[in-house]
Amino acid sequence: MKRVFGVALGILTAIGGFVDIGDLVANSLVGARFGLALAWATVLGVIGICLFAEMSGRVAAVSGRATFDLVRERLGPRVGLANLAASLLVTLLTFSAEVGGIALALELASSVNYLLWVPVAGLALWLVIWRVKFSVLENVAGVLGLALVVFGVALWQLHPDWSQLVQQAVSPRNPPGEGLPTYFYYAIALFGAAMTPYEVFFFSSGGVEERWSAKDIVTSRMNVFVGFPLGGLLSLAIAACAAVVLMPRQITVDTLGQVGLPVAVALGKLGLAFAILGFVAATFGAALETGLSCGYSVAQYFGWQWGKYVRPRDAARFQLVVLVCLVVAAGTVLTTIDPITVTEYSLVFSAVALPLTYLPILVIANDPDYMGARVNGRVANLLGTVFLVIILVASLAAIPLMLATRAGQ
Amino acid sequence: MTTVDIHLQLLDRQVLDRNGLLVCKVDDIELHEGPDGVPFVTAILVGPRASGPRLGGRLGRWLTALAWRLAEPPGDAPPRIPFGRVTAVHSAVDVDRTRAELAVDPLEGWVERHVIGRLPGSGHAG
Amino acid sequence: MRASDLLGRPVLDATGRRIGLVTDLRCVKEAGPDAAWGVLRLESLVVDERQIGSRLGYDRHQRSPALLRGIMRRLHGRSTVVPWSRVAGWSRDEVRLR
Amino acid sequence: MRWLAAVVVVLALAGCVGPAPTTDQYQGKAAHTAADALAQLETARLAVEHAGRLPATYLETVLVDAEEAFDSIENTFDSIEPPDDPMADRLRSDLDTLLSDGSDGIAELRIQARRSDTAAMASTAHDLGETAAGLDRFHQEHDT
Repeated sequence: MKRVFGVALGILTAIGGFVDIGDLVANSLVGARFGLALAWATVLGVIGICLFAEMSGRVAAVSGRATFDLVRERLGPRVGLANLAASLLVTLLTFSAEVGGIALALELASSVNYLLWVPVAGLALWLVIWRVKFSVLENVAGVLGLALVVFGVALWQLHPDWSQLVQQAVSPRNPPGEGLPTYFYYAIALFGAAMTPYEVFFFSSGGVEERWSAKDIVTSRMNVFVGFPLGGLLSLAIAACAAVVLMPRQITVDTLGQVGLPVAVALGKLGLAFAILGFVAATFGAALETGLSCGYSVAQYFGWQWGKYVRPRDAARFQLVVLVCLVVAAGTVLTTIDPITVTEYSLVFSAVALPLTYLPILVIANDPDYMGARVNGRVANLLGTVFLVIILVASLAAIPLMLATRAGQ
Repeated sequence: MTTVDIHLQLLDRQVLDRNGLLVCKVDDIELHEGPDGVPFVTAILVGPRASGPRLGGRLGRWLTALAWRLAEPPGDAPPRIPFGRVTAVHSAVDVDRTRAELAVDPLEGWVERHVIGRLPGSGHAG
Repeated sequence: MRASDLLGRPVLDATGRRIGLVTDLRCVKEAGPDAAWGVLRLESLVVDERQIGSRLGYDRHQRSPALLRGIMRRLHGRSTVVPWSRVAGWSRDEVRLR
Repeated sequence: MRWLAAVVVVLALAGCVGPAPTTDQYQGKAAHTAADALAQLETARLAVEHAGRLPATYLETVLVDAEEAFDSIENTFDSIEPPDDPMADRLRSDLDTLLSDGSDGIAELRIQARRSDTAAMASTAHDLGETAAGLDRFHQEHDT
C-alpha cells in the first residue's frame, strides 16, 4: 500500500512539476498564434524528455552518480568545464525566469507590482532550500502544481470545436501570415521548453538525494512514463485554451495575465484562483529545481559534497553556490527586464545547450562498466540516437532562426 | 588478471570517504617508478594544482598559479590521497578515511566556517 | 610523474616516426602489501591517432549506440597498445620507443 | 567569447528601431504596429467583457499591462521618422488617430475598473470595438 502511494505521489509530482514558466508562456504564446499546429513539437519534446530522464534516473539508481558527475568524466575537464559554464548560464537564465514568474503570478493575485514580490519570493525560496526536506519540497510543489489541471477543465467547458483542434494538430502547417522560419523558431522553443536540461540534472540528482537503488528503477520509470506525458497533456491544454479564446481575438501572449484569461472566460473566479495557485506552485517548484540544479552541476563537476540529504554546513560550497545563484537570479529580475522575455530567451538557449547534456547521458547509459546488465536496450538506443540527431539539428538551428525571425516577431 | 585504464576508469571519478560523503574528484594520478623501473600508482592528486595543468590554456595556468600562491605553505605540490587508502574503484573511488582526516580541500572548510556555518540552522539536515 | 605528464603526448618509434598520441595508461592490478584494493602497475600505453572522444570508451568496452560507435571508429581507426617495456624515455614533448 | 559579443551586438541592434528609409518599409512597420496594438486592445476588451468573472486584482493587472504595452507600441511607432512622401504622411496620421483612440480607451478602462464602474466599462469596451476593427482593417490593408 505504501508502495502504491509512493508511486502515485511520484506520478502526481511529475505531472505538476512538468510545467514551469517556460511551458506556460511558450504553450500559450504558440497556441494563440498557431493554434495547435505546433502540438507535434510539444509531443516530440515530451517523448525526448521521457527517454532521457528515464536513462538519467536509471544511471543514478544503478551507479549512484548524477548527470553532471558523468559529464566531466566522459568529456574530460576541459570540455566538461565549457559544458558546465554553458549549462550553468542556461539554468541560471531559467532560474531568473522562474523567479520572475513567481513574482508575476503573485502580482496577478494581489495587483501589487511584481518587483516588490521578488525579494519575498527570493527569501521564501532560500528558506525552503535551507530548511525543508527534499522529498517534501519536491512533492508539495508538484502536487500544488496540479492545480493547473484547471486548464483542461476550462478547455472542456469552452466547448471547442474538437474536430477542428484535432485537424490543426494532425495536419501541421504554418498558418497564413506566419512564415516558415517563425514556425520552426517556435517549434524549437516548445521543444526546448519540454526538454530543458535542468530537468535531468534535477531528476538524476533527486534520485541520489532520495538514495535510489536498482529496486527503485520501476518507480522512477512510472514517474517518467506516466507523469511526464500527462504533464505534456497539460501543456497542450494550455495551448488549446489560448487557441480557442485568444487566437480568434488576434491576441498575442506577452504577459502571464493573458495566459490565465481563457480560464476566467470559461470558469470564472474560482477557476482562475486555481490557475493562479497553479502558476505560483509551478514556478516556485521550478525555481527550487533550477536553483538546486545550479548547485548540483557546479558541485558535481568539482566533486564537492552536495545535496540536501546532509546538513547545510556539510555541503558548504554547494549551499553557497545555490545562494549566490539565487541572488543573481533575483537581481536579474530586479533590473526590470521583462521576465517573459527572459523566459523566451531561456527556452532558445536551452535548445542550444541540449546536446551538451544528452550526449553524455546516452553514452553512460550504454556503459557496461557502470550499468552492468542495466544498459540501454535496443529500443532505447534507437530512439536515443534519433533524438540525438533531432537535438543536434534543433541546437544548431536555434540561434540562426532567432536572428532571422528577430526572436519570433 | 584485471587491467585498469587510468584515463578511462580513474581520472575525474568521484572520491567517497568511509562514510559515503563526497570528498573530491580524482584530479590527477601520481606514479612513481618501482625498484624494477616500472611505474606504479602512488596517490590521487586533488585540487586546482592538480587539475589546473590538465585544464591547460590560460585559465589552467592562472588557476594553478593562484592555488599555488594561496596554499599553506605555498608550493606546487597538490594535496594527495595515498593510493593505499583506496578500498574500491567502481562508479566512484572509495577510501578508508573520513573527509576531515583526508583534509584535501581547505576551501570547503573555510566556506563552512566563515559563511555557511554562520547562518542559523546550518547544522540541521533537511 | 603524473598521469597527465604522459597523456596526450606524441609517441615516436625507434626511427623517430610519429605513431600517435598517448590516450590512456593501462595498469595491471596486483595485491599490494597493505592496500585493501590493490596496487596498479603501469603495463602499457594505449596509443591512438587522435585524443578527441577517446574517453567515451568506444575504442574499448563501449559498443552502443551503433551510430556513435560508427562515428568514433571512423575518427579513431584502431588504437595500438605499446608495452611500457618498449618505452626508451619520455619528456614534456614526446614519448620515445625503442 | 568574441562570437558571444557579436551575438549580443546583433541582438541589441535587432531590438532598435531606426528611421525607416522607404515608404514600403514604413508601411510594413505601420502594419506591424497596428497588429501589435490590436492584440493589446483586444486583451483589454476581452478582460473587461468578462469583468464579472475576474477578481479585481487580476483585471487591474491585465489592464495596466495592456496599457503599458499599448503606449510603448505607440511611442515606438511615433519615434520612426516617416519618409518624405504624402502616402507615408497619410499612413502616419491614420494610424496615429487609431492609436491615440486606443490608448485613451484603455486608460479609461483602467480608471473605470479601479472604480468598479461596470456599466461604464462595458460601454467603453463596446466603443473600443470600432477602434479595434479599424486597427484590424489597417493591418489587413497594409500588411505586405
